[in-house]
Amino acid sequence: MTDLVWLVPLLPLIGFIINGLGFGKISKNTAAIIGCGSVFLSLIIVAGIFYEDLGRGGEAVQKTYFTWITAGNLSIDFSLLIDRLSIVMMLIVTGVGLLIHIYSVGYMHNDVGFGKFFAYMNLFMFSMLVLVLGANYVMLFIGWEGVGLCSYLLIGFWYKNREYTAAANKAFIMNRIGDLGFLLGLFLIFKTFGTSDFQRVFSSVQSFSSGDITITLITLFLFIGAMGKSAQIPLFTWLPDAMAGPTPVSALIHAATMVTAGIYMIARSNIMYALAPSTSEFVAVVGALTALMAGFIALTQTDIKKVLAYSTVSQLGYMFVALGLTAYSSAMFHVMTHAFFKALLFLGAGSVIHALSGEQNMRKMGGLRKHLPITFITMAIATLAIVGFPPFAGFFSKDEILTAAYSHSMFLFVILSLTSVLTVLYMFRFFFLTFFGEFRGTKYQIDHIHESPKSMTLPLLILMVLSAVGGGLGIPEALGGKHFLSEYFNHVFGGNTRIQSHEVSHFFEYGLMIISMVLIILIYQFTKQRYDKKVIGKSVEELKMSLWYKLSLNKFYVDELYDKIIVKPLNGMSNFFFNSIEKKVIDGAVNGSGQTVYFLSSMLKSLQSGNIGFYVLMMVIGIVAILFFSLINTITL
Amino acid sequence: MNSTPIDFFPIVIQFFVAAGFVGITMFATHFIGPKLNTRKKLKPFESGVQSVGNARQPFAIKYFLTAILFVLFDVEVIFLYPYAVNFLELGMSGLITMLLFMGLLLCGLIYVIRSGALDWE
Amino acid sequence: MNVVIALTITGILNLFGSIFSYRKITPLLSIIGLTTAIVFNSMYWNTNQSFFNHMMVVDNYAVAFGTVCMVLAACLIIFYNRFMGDNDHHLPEVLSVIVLSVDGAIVMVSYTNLLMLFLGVEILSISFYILAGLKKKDLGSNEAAIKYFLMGAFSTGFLLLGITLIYGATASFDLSVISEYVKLNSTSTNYLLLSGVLLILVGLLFKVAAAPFHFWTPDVYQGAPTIITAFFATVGKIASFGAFYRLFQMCFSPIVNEWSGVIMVVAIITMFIGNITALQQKNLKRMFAYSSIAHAGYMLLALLSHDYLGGNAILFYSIAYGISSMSAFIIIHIIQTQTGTDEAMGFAGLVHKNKTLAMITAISMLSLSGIPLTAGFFGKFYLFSSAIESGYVLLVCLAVINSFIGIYYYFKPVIESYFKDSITDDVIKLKSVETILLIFLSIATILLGIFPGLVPAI
Amino acid sequence: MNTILSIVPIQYYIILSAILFSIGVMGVLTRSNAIIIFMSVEIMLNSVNLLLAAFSTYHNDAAGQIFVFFIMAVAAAEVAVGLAIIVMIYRNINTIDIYNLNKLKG
Repeated sequence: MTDLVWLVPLLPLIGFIINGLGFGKISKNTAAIIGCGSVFLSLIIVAGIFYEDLGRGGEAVQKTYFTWITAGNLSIDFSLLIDRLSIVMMLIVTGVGLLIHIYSVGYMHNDVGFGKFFAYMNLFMFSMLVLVLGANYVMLFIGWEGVGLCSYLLIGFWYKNREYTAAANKAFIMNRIGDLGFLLGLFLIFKTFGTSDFQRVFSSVQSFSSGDITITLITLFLFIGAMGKSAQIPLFTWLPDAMAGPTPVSALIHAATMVTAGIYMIARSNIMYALAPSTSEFVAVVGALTALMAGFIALTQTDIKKVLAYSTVSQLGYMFVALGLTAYSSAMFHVMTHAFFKALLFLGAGSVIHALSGEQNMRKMGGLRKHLPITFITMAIATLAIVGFPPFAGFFSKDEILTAAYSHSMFLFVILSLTSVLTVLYMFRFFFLTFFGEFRGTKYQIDHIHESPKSMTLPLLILMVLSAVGGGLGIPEALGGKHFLSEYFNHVFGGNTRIQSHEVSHFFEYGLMIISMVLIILIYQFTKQRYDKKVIGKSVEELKMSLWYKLSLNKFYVDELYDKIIVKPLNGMSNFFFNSIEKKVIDGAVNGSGQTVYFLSSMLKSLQSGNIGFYVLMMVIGIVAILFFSLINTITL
Repeated sequence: MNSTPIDFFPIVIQFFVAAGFVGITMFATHFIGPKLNTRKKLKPFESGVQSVGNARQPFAIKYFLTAILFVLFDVEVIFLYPYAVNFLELGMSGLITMLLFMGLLLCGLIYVIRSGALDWE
Repeated sequence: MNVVIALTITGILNLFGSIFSYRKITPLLSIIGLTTAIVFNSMYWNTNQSFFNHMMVVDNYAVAFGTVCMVLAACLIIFYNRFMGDNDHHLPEVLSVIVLSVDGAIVMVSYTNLLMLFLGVEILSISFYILAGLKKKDLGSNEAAIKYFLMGAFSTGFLLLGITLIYGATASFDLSVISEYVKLNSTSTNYLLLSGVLLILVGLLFKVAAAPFHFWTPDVYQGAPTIITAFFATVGKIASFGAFYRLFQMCFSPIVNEWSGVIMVVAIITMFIGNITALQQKNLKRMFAYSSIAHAGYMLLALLSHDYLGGNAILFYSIAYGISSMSAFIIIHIIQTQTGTDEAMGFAGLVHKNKTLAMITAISMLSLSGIPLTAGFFGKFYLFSSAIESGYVLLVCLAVINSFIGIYYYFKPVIESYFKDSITDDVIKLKSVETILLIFLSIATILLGIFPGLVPAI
Repeated sequence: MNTILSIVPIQYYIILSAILFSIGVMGVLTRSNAIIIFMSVEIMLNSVNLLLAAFSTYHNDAAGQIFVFFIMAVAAAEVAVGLAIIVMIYRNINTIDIYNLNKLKG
């Protein structure tokens, strides 16, 4: 099967070509079969590769097909690298991708652009697989740009209005800034190592000393690329806007796969990052701050997909902290579990939106657990998984990152713990607002509410199982488990001698687990009261009752106390981050730079006056300047 | 063939004579002749034909076209000079080259004639 | 050499088309002539012959650039009928001028004598002056012609003065003699030579439309008939760069330090002016004029590379840029004739009018903006890496920033054609030969984006 | 022939040509009549011709003079095209003042 690895990206590409060329000519069923089938076949091959790799013991295989580009002494091969890192990524991409493809069959069935949608999705799969399989930075970059392009196409899939243009522009500018960093890093790699091949770069980088300025620069540039793609401060604001696309797109691209490309890239370059401690430090801090800030913002969002989007940003921050702490396998572990539960959350949200004929405002939902039982159960598991309740997947991966943070720096640990609390808060808020309480939508919606078709619930159920048991791959030793994943990755990251150990006492781990469990239960109670039984508008009689009665009715004003000391400040912070930092500072900077360029543009436009006389004058001035400065230059030489 | 600045002296003299003649005649006629400015006299003289309208107007395109074509073909003649100086040394190949060159010019001429650029009416 | 002869004969035959009444077959004749010339040209591959008493040499560089120019010219002629519509009274003459201007382009990429450089530049330029003013009654076309003509003639003066000064310094017009002289005298500054080099530089910078000698470009590109603009932007620019690179790498590379600063500054200004001004353009032809200025800025980077890498890079970029702009301009014209607007909104809803056309628009825009898996990406990649190899890191950073600014405006037509509703619902119909040609150009763009090795090293 | 240069040094020719060339440039810069601009360009070309002839003598090399012939021939062609363009414009807008030609801008 390993010999067939070239088929893995090729099959979705073929799917794209057939669906793309045949759009409008082939029936929806055929398009769906081609779209899902191609990904399915890829998955089978990937599974075969996975199996063979287990038998081989994790030896990395590089398949070189042809010399792609030659320019002077620079030659870039078209080659695919199969090691355990790329295998895991391939499994995630094709596995979760297949489920989301199947889900889309149901979700998009009424859309006129059905075939086009599958064509774009397949194109995305192709680019993403090139990204993870490429054996050099150039191929990685090509996949990187490819996924960006597909994301751009898919965000705008439904939108024909001006609003889209603004969102797309923002996504565009931010990703370009990131790509700029990536490209500069790429060119620096060329200049330093004379090659972009992973294995050759990493073997020659060993001769550099730790903290070498070139390596620091390269890693910093690459990280700027990762910031853009993986939505970190200050380039994160495009991700919530990208929710304008269809929900399966949000699940696949903006939650499970594309946004983790930055994490994959840094994990891939781990040897360089371990050599650049200051960059690693920076990565960790940026990740932690992003996690915290996005967590705060998620608290007050009312759009169901926006909450999940900010949550994604926050979780990506976690992964960057892990990367910065050189806990690469923990980062990959979280990438995996996150892919499961976040895809599930998005698909579940999609199911809700689908059921409510396109409603996305959580204030207009509520009480859906009766109407959408399967969605409800799967979402419940997903929520438990993301908040880190044992024994669901998120618990183990998050726990690992927290442990790593604790062993490294108290500051990071505190921020991450705080973020965990926020995660629990906004996730339960999301959960209760959607599924509990009274239904607050329109009559029309309640009449037409329906559980989603099988093609949509099946992926939900599979993802639910994965979210529930996915953590089993990395049960910490403290619980007497065996960390399969970290052993599995030993072949990839084991060669990196600069990885710090993150050993902490088992006692601490137990404490952490217990505290987090207790906290989750407490917050569960708190949010349940707040959002589940919330009565909107109290009757006049209530006000006349005796003080004691009121006290007991209002549970001794505990709620109000909560409100004053916890909820108000939290919401205040949330609003502050959302309105001030995100809207004013970051978006302001983006818009400001755009406006500056436009201002310059109109200045330069007015220079083009249309008068030959002026043109000739400018030419002459140019000539005189050239002659003058060149001659001055020769005198001073 | 040693030449000194003094050898160019006749040229200078000739220049001054030429310039002086032009200047003197122009000024002399002005001062000598009696001045009688009538309306008729101030009109541009056009060989006895009644002058019509402003003289500063575009001339007929025929003149322009003919003049341009003349300039073009006239200038090409300068390539004959180097050939004329060296035609003995260049021999047969030179002749063929020159014939080709003239042939190309002839193509242009044929085009000009057949497209009617030189037809006066 | 056979190529020049074939093209000249084709030109003359075309010229006689209207007076000997075979005007109908002149487009066919031109295509046949160009094909013959392309075949002749490709036979010179790896032969390195010199012609006309060492006035021209046909090395691989010349063959490659010549072929690109001729192929692009052939594409243009296929579309010519559609572009000029019924107003093809002068069809044979125009085709003749086009074919003869390609002759000039061939001379420009294969000269080994400054005389031939001058002749090539002038054959190309004079033809271009005529072509710019093709629409006699159209004021825009008139204005374009006079602007191009006056400024072109002006810049020719500088080119000539430069050639003369170099002749004064080296006593020869022959590139090999000049380069020997430059090599021997590279340690001390020869002001006559240096001034000559700089003035030639100015003349050529004008031809490639680099700032601050770019002012003619937007006006001329907008005013000229669209297909002619396509010709200027592709063949004109590529041939000029062919000449530029040939001269400066063959002759003046030993004194690179004395002119590289100028190129650097000019390249930076050119890129920024081109890209930034393009952002606010409503008229698409004008936008593409600015974008072609920006492309000239990128291509200047190749001149700075110390070795043959630059030649390969500039060739690849020329091909990528040439085919993409050619299809872009052709599409603009199709849209323009259909909707009557030059602006990006003419593309609105193109995908509903003609899917193939929308697809081709997208591909050519992606390629022009340098997105991977299109030829444009590798064009930029080669250019930038050749400049990096020579140590111009900062310059490349600025170029990369610029190429990202570029993406912004290149996406305008794509967004319009895919995400907007059309004003009219008419279906755009193309002749099958035109569709095939456009598809061919797009496939070439994609193929080169996947297998850049298809372009041979020179 | 060479002796001419021993009397009038080559530098003089260079300076003369430079002055002529500059006059041409100034003409292009200051005049607004297209024909006069074009004449100024011709002055520039002719200054180059002069310099070429001088260098040709200086180096004892005929190539420079041949180059002059080519410049003259090409200039004639340029004149033909240029005047045709100017006439075309005059027919359309009745003026050849270049400052009236600024419809294309921005």
